[in-house]
Order: sequence, then structure tokens, then C-alpha cells
Amino acid sequence: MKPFDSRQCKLLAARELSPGIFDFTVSCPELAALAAPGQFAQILVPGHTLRRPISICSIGRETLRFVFQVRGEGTEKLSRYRPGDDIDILAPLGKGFPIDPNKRTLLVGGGIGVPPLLGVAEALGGNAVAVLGFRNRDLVILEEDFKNTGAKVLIATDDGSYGHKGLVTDLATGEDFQVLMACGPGPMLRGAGALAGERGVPGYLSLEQRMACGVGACLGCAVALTDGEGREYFGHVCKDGPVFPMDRLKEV
Amino acid sequence: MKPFDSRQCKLLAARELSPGIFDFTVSCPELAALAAPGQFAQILVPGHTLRRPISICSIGRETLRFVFQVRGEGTEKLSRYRPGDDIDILAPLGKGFPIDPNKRTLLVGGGIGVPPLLGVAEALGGNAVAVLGFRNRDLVILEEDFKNTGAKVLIATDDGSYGHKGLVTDLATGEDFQVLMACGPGPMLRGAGALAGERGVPGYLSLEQRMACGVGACLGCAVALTDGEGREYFGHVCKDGPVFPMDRLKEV
Amino acid sequence: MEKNNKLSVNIAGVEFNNPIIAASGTFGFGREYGELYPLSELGGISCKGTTLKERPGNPPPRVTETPGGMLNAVGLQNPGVEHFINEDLPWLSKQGTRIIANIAGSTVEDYCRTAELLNGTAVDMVELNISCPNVKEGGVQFGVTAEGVEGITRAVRERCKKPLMVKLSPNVTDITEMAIAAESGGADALSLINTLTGMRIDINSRRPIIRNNTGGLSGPAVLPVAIRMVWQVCNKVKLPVVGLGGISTWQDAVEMLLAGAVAIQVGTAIFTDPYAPIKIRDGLLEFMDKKGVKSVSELTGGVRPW
Amino acid sequence: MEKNNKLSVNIAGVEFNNPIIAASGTFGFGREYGELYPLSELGGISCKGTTLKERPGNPPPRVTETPGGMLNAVGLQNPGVEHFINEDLPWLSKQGTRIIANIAGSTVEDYCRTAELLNGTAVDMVELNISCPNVKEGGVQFGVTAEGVEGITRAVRERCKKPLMVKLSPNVTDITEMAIAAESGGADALSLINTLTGMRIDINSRRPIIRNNTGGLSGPAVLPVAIRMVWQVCNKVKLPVVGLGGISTWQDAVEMLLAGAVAIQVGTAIFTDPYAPIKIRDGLLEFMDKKGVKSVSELTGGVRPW
Ligand SMILES: Cc1cc2nc3c(=O)[nH]c(=O)nc-3n(C[C@H](O)[C@H](O)[C@H](O)COP(=O)(O)OP(=O)(O)OC[C@H]3O[C@@H](n4cnc5c(N)ncnc54)[C@H](O)[C@@H]3O)c2cc1C
Ligand SMILES: Cc1cc2nc3c(=O)[nH]c(=O)nc-3n(C[C@H](O)[C@H](O)[C@H](O)COP(=O)(O)OP(=O)(O)OC[C@H]3O[C@@H](n4cnc5c(N)ncnc54)[C@H](O)[C@@H]3O)c2cc1C
Ligand SMILES: Cc1cc2nc3c(=O)[nH]c(=O)nc-3n(C[C@H](O)[C@H](O)[C@H](O)COP(=O)(O)O)c2cc1C
Ligand SMILES: Cc1cc2nc3c(=O)[nH]c(=O)nc-3n(C[C@H](O)[C@H](O)[C@H](O)COP(=O)(O)O)c2cc1C
Ligand code: FES
Ligand code: FES
Repeated sequence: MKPFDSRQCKLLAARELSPGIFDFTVSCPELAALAAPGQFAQILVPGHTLRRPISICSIGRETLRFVFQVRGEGTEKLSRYRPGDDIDILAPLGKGFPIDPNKRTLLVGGGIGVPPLLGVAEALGGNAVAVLGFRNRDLVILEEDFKNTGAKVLIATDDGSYGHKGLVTDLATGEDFQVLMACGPGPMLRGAGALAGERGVPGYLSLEQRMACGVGACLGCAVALTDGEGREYFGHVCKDGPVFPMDRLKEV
Repeated sequence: MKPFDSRQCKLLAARELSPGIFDFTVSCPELAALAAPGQFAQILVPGHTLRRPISICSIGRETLRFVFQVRGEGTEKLSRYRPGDDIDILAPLGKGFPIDPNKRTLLVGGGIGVPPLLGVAEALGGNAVAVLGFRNRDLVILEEDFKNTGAKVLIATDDGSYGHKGLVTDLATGEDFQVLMACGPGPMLRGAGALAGERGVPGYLSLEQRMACGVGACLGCAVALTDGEGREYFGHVCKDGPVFPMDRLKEV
Repeated sequence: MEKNNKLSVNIAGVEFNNPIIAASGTFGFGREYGELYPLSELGGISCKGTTLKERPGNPPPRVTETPGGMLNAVGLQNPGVEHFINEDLPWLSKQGTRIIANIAGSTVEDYCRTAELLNGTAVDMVELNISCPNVKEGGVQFGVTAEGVEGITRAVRERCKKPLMVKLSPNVTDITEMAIAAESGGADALSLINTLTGMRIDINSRRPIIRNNTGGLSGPAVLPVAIRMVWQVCNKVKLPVVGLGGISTWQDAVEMLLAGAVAIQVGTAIFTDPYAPIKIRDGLLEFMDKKGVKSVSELTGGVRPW
Repeated sequence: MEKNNKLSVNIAGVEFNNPIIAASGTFGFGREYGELYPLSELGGISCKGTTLKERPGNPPPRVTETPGGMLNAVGLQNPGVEHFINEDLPWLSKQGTRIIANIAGSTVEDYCRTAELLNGTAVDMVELNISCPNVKEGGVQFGVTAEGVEGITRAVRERCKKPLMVKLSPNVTDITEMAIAAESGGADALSLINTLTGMRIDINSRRPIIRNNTGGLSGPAVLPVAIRMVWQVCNKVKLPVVGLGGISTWQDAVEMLLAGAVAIQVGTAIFTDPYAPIKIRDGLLEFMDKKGVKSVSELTGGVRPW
């Protein structure tokens, strides 16, 4: 069986979650059957040479869910798709989060880094604490979805307009966890990494890099890694990641 | 007032007249007010650098009608537009047919060259004979539309599956006319030119050429012309034409 | 548009109201697009290339589309420089925009005499087109060797009383050599890039689509090549550089300025959208306001290479 | 796919089942896309460029999009030729497709030793990459002068026992000079084009988007340049030419064959659609059947210039 493939997938539902952030559910039984939380898809926007990497937010029996933010031309065009339209999706790609429902897991998400963690929370079946950060109240997304997984959900906003005012890592102070998984902007990842270090638990971080192939063939999406002996080399976000054990990363 | 302009025009009606031939009516009051039969539009197909030149088929009070054939990528994409969509149209461009309703006019059209003559027939208010040629019965278009103008309409098909079997110019044998206007493939234009020559009447032919600007600025759409004294030079289909008095053309 | 000091730029002593110039050969002599907006909205117009004597141009087809761009081989069709001076310039010079005469020729002497004829006229600047790939003797032979570039620049410089901008061909191994040669020859400014030579073939007729067999590639497709060349050139010469090639949005224009250009030209994008130069100007101004940039010159060369 | 004689081509004595080859650097060593279709569906694979010693490659970002194309500056990241021979080749050589080793280096001696190491292996052909613009010492210095091209070709030719294909850079004034030089140096075949050097700048950070500042432009945008260069080269040399650069549809492939190519390579188009090479092959076959073309070689050089 092919471990990934490209398919025309029908868009079943499209919704704007918050200004500029879209929530797509597509029908793709074959791809959904292969997918794991933390993996991603390469979505074709016709007229564009390079596909857009978008994380899998949640995995249904026959569907995949993607939540993406309009950042440039490609995501803007994508946001104009309507239910019934076909989208060419290459998925599932990369290595996701190493999920163990027996381990209490802290999920640290920031902004558009929150969606990929939803699939993780679902797979953890309640054994998770999700600490989620947003710029302000209007940008909070997926809170209910996380709650529905049975996870404990704590929200922080930069301006305090909702939940805790301040850093998302602050929310973890009273929490107990055996493993940490994070996705979000660089500074947040650094904070999450530090937190895992303090607590002495393994941390897994989901990274971004500009990509061409998305499958490991072009060596486009380099990331500086260190092997067991401290030797440095370039790995690739699309194949070795996007989720990396934090101790393998040269820097975050 | 601007003699032409580019506008976002709403597609009001779209119909497939015969396989691969589409009939679009767009709303564009400002452009319609400026248009004359035989002029053309430069239609933008997003993602393409060059606009597609398409003749104005018919001019309504607030609408323009275009009939086009799918020939390549641009026209194929255009054919997928649906009523309600906006189309960016630069129009009206070029010089149309010199219409005189007092002169009995023979309209000679072939295939996708037929649509531009409809507006002419409408403007002639019945004082026209339209001889229209098609490959076969299935490809006959606009017959009723021409009849509704009051023109006499005669049809020829290459295979005789409808109307006269043979050349469209054969149909003119018994007809009397003071001026001839033609649009269609090269061989048909040559036949029409010869016919006008025999009858000693002025002939006007509508030409095609690959275009960039469509307004006379780039000198892309050259056509070899002769001036009064037989001197040859390059004129331009988009500005000096697309309709030319046949005696100005170096060759058809 | 009223003069907006934020946008005005000075190129070799000539003041342009804004840094958006219509590219040679894509805007004729301004009459057609002048129906759509006052030409004073533009910083300037680089006119269709003109030669000492009238030229008929190439037989059609002269243009076709390519992925993200187009090919052209117009072949310098033009009525000759005297016709330009007598018929086009009087009208053009009243439009409130800067007029750049783009000149070409088959011999150095042709170029020089063409430039001389422009000396006493209302033209603000002369652009030396030594890079037209679409005519057998269209000057490209002068544009692809350092000696050629320096030689023709020096010869024209001696006889031309207007500020002289040399337009470089991208069809060279090292664009900076050509830029340095033009500088040595006495150029007051550079413009780049002209078109990259390309070809398309009709797979049914098996004929090249362009009657000239090959044509010049322009449009968005060439933008990265143009940005790269402008950046390389600006690292090597002191002359003001006008950047062009594939600019179709204000973002592209900002990139080109950051790469080192003092002004930009817009060509092929006008075919896609006749209002492109205006939209680019407005977008640029809005961007500057948002970023607190007081003068467009602050953007010039602002790239921070790694 | 069964062997289809209509599509088979012979390049410098090597028989390819069909004329569709994956371009170097876009297909790795075949493992990833080998998950999607049997590699025997392709005529051949030009492997990721390999060097004598392991190379780390450039820091990221290494790729970005451009209008109708992309830039890359991977910088020849590769595990070294011995790793290729020991780890990749054994698997690759069992896939039922032709294997082209693409080699690069910093010195002539590097190239020669890399080629020598491949002598006894299952590799079907060596492609000399003297045109990688993305590493300081990546060979481009050898690829932009006739002397350089001839010299390295001759040196490698002497020590390489495999058919030798020289891959030309488009970043030159006259591609035919380089082709003639490669022919004189003893090349058995040519492939062109490699990437055109380009640049993009992030207008907010003012940083070049590619960490290497410049990168190589590929994809549909460059197709007309590639067609032109292949046509020019085929008019000047007798060597078989493999055409590439921007091919993304079977129509593009037919154009390239008509321009003179005996086979084509598909690179960037694979990123847009991993199945592109297969679709191109199928479309080509259908076109040939419709037109009554009995062998793909009949298309080669079939353009009828004006
Ligand atoms: C593994 C992975 C997972 C991702 N998951 C999500 C997600 O779930 N939701 C979401 O909103 N975004 C996600 N992103 C970011 C998303 O890929 C970019 O926002 C998107 O590619 C921007 O495309 P554009 O056309 O709108 O922007 P443009 O700036 O027009 O894009 C130009 C080029 O740069 C690339 N690019 C630009 N920004 C990024 C970026 N941050 N990362 C990678 N490539 C970039 C584009 O893919 C394109 O090739 C993810 C990125 C990666 C690498
Ligand atoms: C003045 C004028 C009026 C026209 N009126 C009509 C009309 O009413 N109905 C209709 O169906 N067709 C008309 N055509 C032809 C129509 O412009 C082409 O069929 C169309 O441009 C093909 O575009 P494409 O993207 O489908 O083909 P592609 O082959 O993908 O186009 C590639 C490029 O070639 C140009 N091109 C291809 N064929 C032609 C052609 N025959 N003439 C000019 N440019 C061409 C395209 O515009 C484009 O720039 C007219 C052409 C001209 C010049
Ligand atoms: C139809 C056409 C005609 C051109 N004619 C000339 C010319 O006469 N003189 C000249 O210097 N450049 C000429 N050019 C080149 C443009 O001025 C410009 O350098 C090139 O098109 C790249 O810019 P763009 O991508 O913005 O069009 C012409 C370009 C086109 C498309
Ligand atoms: C990501 C990437 C990596 C490349 N690496 C190599 C390489 O290692 N060796 C080489 O000869 N060419 C390399 N190339 C160039 C391609 O083989 C090809 O010449 C070029 O991309 C043009 O073809 P295309 O437009 O079909 O991609 C690379 C291209 C890309 C996009
Ligand atoms: S994007 Fe090609 S290797 Fe990761
Ligand atoms: S298309 Fe530009 S002059 Fe006719």
C-alpha cells in the first residue's frame, strides 16, 4: 500500500473560524485511513508551482480536517473554495507526534499552531492538558473541540481579553505531565522546550520550513539536527519531521 | 469619455450552443454604450498574462454578448465561468464594420466567424442576407438569432447534413448586395473577397492575429497592409482592424 | 496626481514625480493608455524603441503567451526618430510626465545620430537599447560583450546632450561586467532587464509560434532573474539603476527597490491590466505609509543579504 | 509498464524504455516517489547530484515559489558518492529503469575521482553537473566559459568509462559555445538546461527569501528559454541532447522533442504533481498515436523554423 498519495478530495464543509482562519473538512477515505496526528498534507493551489503544507488538524473515518490561516496568495485562493469543490491533496506526509494514551501529555499550542494538536488530543482520549495561547479573544479557536476530546483545556491571551493574560507556558505551572508536545511560533516553542527541560520530560516540537516536494526527495526543507554523538547535520522537516524530539534539534 | 475601459462584468447567462462553443451575456452598461458591431473585447483569464481577444457578438442596452469556442487553456478556463461570476473585460476595441442600413449587405460567416456578424445583422435592421457556413448540422449556431434580425438567412454545411452542401459563397449566387462583410477562416475570407471582386462591391473582412495589448500600444498584432499608392506596411489588427476594407490587405 | 514628495525620485539629475515608469515597447508613445488615465499619473514613459530611419518590424505572429509570461518579436517597428520628434513628442511633452526616448540601431553611427537628433528636443532622458534580441541588427551585438557595451556607450555619450541610461540585456554570463562597462563608457544610469530570449513551438504545425522563431521573454516569469541581476549590479556600480522585468504588483516593485533600484519600469503587466502602473504606485505609497517610510529612496538597496 | 518500442530511445548507446527521465535533485534517489509508482515506468532517473565527499548543503530556507516557478539553493547536500554506490545504487539498480549519476565537485580532480568511482558500478550514464549555481564551489565556474567546459569534459572523459552527458548552465551569453566545447571535450550527450539564477526578497524582513541570497529558477517559467537553448544547440552540435527546464505537460515535452531533444527530463513539475512524468509519458504516446508517429525519435528535431 502507498504510504501517501495525491487525490482529488471533495470539500465537504468550509467555515471561517476567526478572521482569516478557515476550517475545511474534506472527503478522502484512502488518505484518512493512513493519517496520524501531527502529519501534514501538501495542498495544491492551481496555478501555483509549489503545494502548500498544511497540518492535519483532525482525522475522521473518511475525512480529514484542516485549519489554516490566510498568509499569502496561495492560502487566500484556497480560502475561496466552496463545499463541493475538489482539492488536490498529497497526504499524509512526515512523522507525527508519538502518542501514548497512557502518558499524561501536555499539549502546548500557539495561534495557528493549535490545530495540529487537536488530533493529538483526540488520540490521547482525555489524557491531555491543552494549554493554548492566542493574541486576543477574537482569535481563540477550537476551544470547544479540545474540550470535547476530554482534555483539560486552559487558554491564555496576550492581552488578557480571554483566559490567562500572558504566556501559554505559565498555564502549565500547576500541571503534571510525562511528555510535552508543542506547535506554534518560535518563541513559544523555545518556552515549551525549556519547560520540558525543567520538568525532565521528553518534548516533541512541530516545526515549519519552506518546502517543495514534501516527501523527502528534494532536500528543500532543511533543519539543523544533532545526532546522538552531538554531530550536526541537516535533516528534513517533511520526512524526518515535522515533529522532532527536541533534543535532536540544534536550535529551536 | 474613455473610448474603452476595463471593467469587472457580471456574467448574466452562460450556455453551451454546440459542443465546445459557449454563449456568454455579461452586464456592462458603460462598455455596451460604447460598442459597435465588429469590435472586440480583451477578456482576462486570471493566471494568464495575455488577455483573450473575443469579438462582440451582439450589443444590448446594458449587456454584451460573446460567443467563443474552446481552443486552448484560456478559453477552456473561461468556459467554466458560471452566472454570477465576474469577468474582467477590456472593451470595446478596434474598428468594427462600416454599417449602412440603406445598403443591402451580404454577410458571409464561417464557423466561429459567424457570431461577430450577428451584431451587424441587428444593426442593419433586416437589410441583410446572411450566408453562414458550418462543418455539419451539430455545429450550426445562431440561426434563429440571425432570423430574428429580419435578415434573410442561408446555411451551408461542409457535409450537407443541413442546408446547402458546399461553400458558403455558393449561397450568394442568386443574391443582390451592395457591400460584403465577412468573418471566418482564411479560405472562406479569400472566397468572400473574390466574390466581392466579381460583383464589384466593397468588401470588409474581419481578421485575427495574436495580440498582447489589444489597444495599439505594443505593435504585436501586425498585418501587412497596402496604402493608396501600393506601398506596403504593417498595420495592426487591434487598432486598424479587426475589420479591414479588403483592398487594403496585402493578402488574405 | 499631485506631486507627492514621498514618491519623487531623481535619476541622473532628472526629477520623476514617482518611481513608476512605463517600459519601452509596451506603452507605445502613450496615446492609447492615455485614454484611460492622465499620463501625469506616471513618473515617466519610456517610449517605443526608435531608430534613425523608419523600420517595418517583423512579420506576424509577433507575440504569444508562455507560462507566467509572454514572448515578443516586434522587431523595432517604428516610424523613425524624426517622426517621433515631430509627431509624437509635441503631444507627449505636454502630458506632465517624464519622457524617455528609447533608441536602437544597426551601427554605432546610427545610434549616435539618433541620439544627436534628440539633443534639442523635449525628451528628458535617452535610454540606449543595446539589448533588443528580436532584430538581426538590433543592437544586441553591442550588448553582450563588455567592449561592445563600453564602446557604444562612450560613442553615444559624446554626442548625446541628454542624461543617458543604458539598458542591459539579461542574456549574458555576467551582467555586472556589462554594467561596469556601461559605467566606464559614461552612462548616467542603467536600466535592466530587457527580455530573455525564448521560443515556443506549435506542436500541430511544428512551426515556431513566433514568426521570428525566437522572441523575448517578459512578464512575471522573469521577475526573479531581474531582481537577482539588479541586486548584483547595484553591488558593483554606483550608477542609479532602474529595475524592470516581470513587475506586476506593488510587492514586486518594493522587492525591486530593495534590491537596489531607484525606480522601476512596468511593461508586460500593462497588457494584463492597463491600470497596473497606477495600482503599483498606490500600493507602494500605502506600504510606505504603513511602514513609516518617508521617501521611496529609503527603500532603494534596503535588502539585508544573509 | 511494458516495453513500448514506440517510446524507446537510445542516448549515447544506452537504451531507455521511454524518453521521460526524472531530473536531478527533484527525485532524490528514487525511494520517495517509488512509493507511488514503479520506477520502471520512467525511462530513467537522474539521481540527486553527488560529490566525492559528503556535503551538508546550505542552511534553510532553500526553496521558495516564484511566478510560474521556484527557486532552490539546496547546495548539493548529499552523502558522498561512496554512500550513493553502497547504499542507494544496489536498490536503484533493481528498479528496472536507467540510472544516471549526476556528479559535481569543487575541482577537476574531484569530478574525475567521483566519475572513476562510478566506473565499475551499475550506473548507466554519468551526468556532469558543471552548472550548479548554488554552491560557492559547485562547478558553475567550469560551466560558463568554453575553455572551462571543454577542459573538465576532457578530463572526466579520460577517466570515466560510462557514457558521459554534460549538463549545461543557461546562465551564459551563448549556450552553443558551451555545447561545442563539451562536444570537443568528448561528451557523449548533453543535457540542458540547469537553473537560471534568480532572487526573491521578503519585503517585510528585507531579507532574501533564500538563505543563500540567490537560488536557481526552475519550473514552467523557464520553459521558453529551455526550448530556445535546446533548439540553438541542436542546430550546432551532433550530440544527442536531453532537454529539460519547465516541462510540466506532455505538450511541453512534444515541443522540447520537436526543438531537437532525444529525450526529456522532468523536474519541478513533480513537486506540483508527483504523477507528472507518468502523465507526460501517457499524453505523449496518445499524441503519437493520434498523429501516426511510429517512434518518438521521429519527433526529435521536427520543428520547421520559419
Ligand atoms: C509542516 C507544516 C505544517 C503547516 N501547517 C499549517 C497549518 O496547519 N495551518 C496553517 O495555517 N499553516 C500551516 N503551515 C504554514 C503554511 O504552510 C503557510 O502559511 C503557507 O504555505 C503560506 O502560503 P501562502 O501561499 O499563503 O503564502 P506565500 O507567502 O504566498 O507563499 C510563498 C511560498 O512560501 C511558502 N511559505 C510561506 N510561509 C510558509 C511557512 N510558514 N511554512 C512553510 N512554507 C511557507 C509557501 O508554501 C509558498 O511556497 C504549515 C507549514 C508547514 C511546513
Ligand atoms: C479580433 C479577434 C476576435 C476574435 N473573436 C473570437 C470570437 O468571437 N470567438 C472565438 O471563439 N474566438 C475568437 N477569436 C480567437 C480567440 O482569440 C482565440 O481562440 C483565443 O485567444 C484562444 O485562446 P486559448 O487560451 O484558448 O488558446 P491558447 O492556444 O492556449 O492561447 C495561447 C495564446 O495564443 C493566443 N491565440 C491563440 N489562438 C488565437 C487566435 N486564433 N487569434 C488570436 N490569438 C490567438 C491566445 O490569445 C493566447 O495569447 C478572436 C481573435 C481575434 C484576434
Ligand atoms: C511587446 C514588447 C515590445 C518591446 N519593445 C521594446 C523596445 O522597443 N525597446 C526596449 O528597450 N525594450 C522593449 N521591450 C522590453 C521591455 O521594455 C522590458 O525590458 C521587458 O519586457 C521586461 O519587462 P516586463 O517584464 O515588465 O515587460 C519590449 C517588450 C515587449 C513585451
Ligand atoms: C530542488 C532542486 C534541486 C536540484 N538539484 C540538482 C542537482 O543536484 N544537480 C543538477 O544537475 N541539477 C539539479 N537541479 C536542476 C534540475 O535538475 C533541472 O535542471 C532544473 O530544475 C530545470 O528543470 P525543471 O524546470 O523541470 O525543474 C535541481 C533543481 C531543483 C528544483
Ligand atoms: S520538501 Fe522536499 S525534502 Fe522536504
Ligand atoms: S495587440 Fe498590441 S498593438 Fe495590437
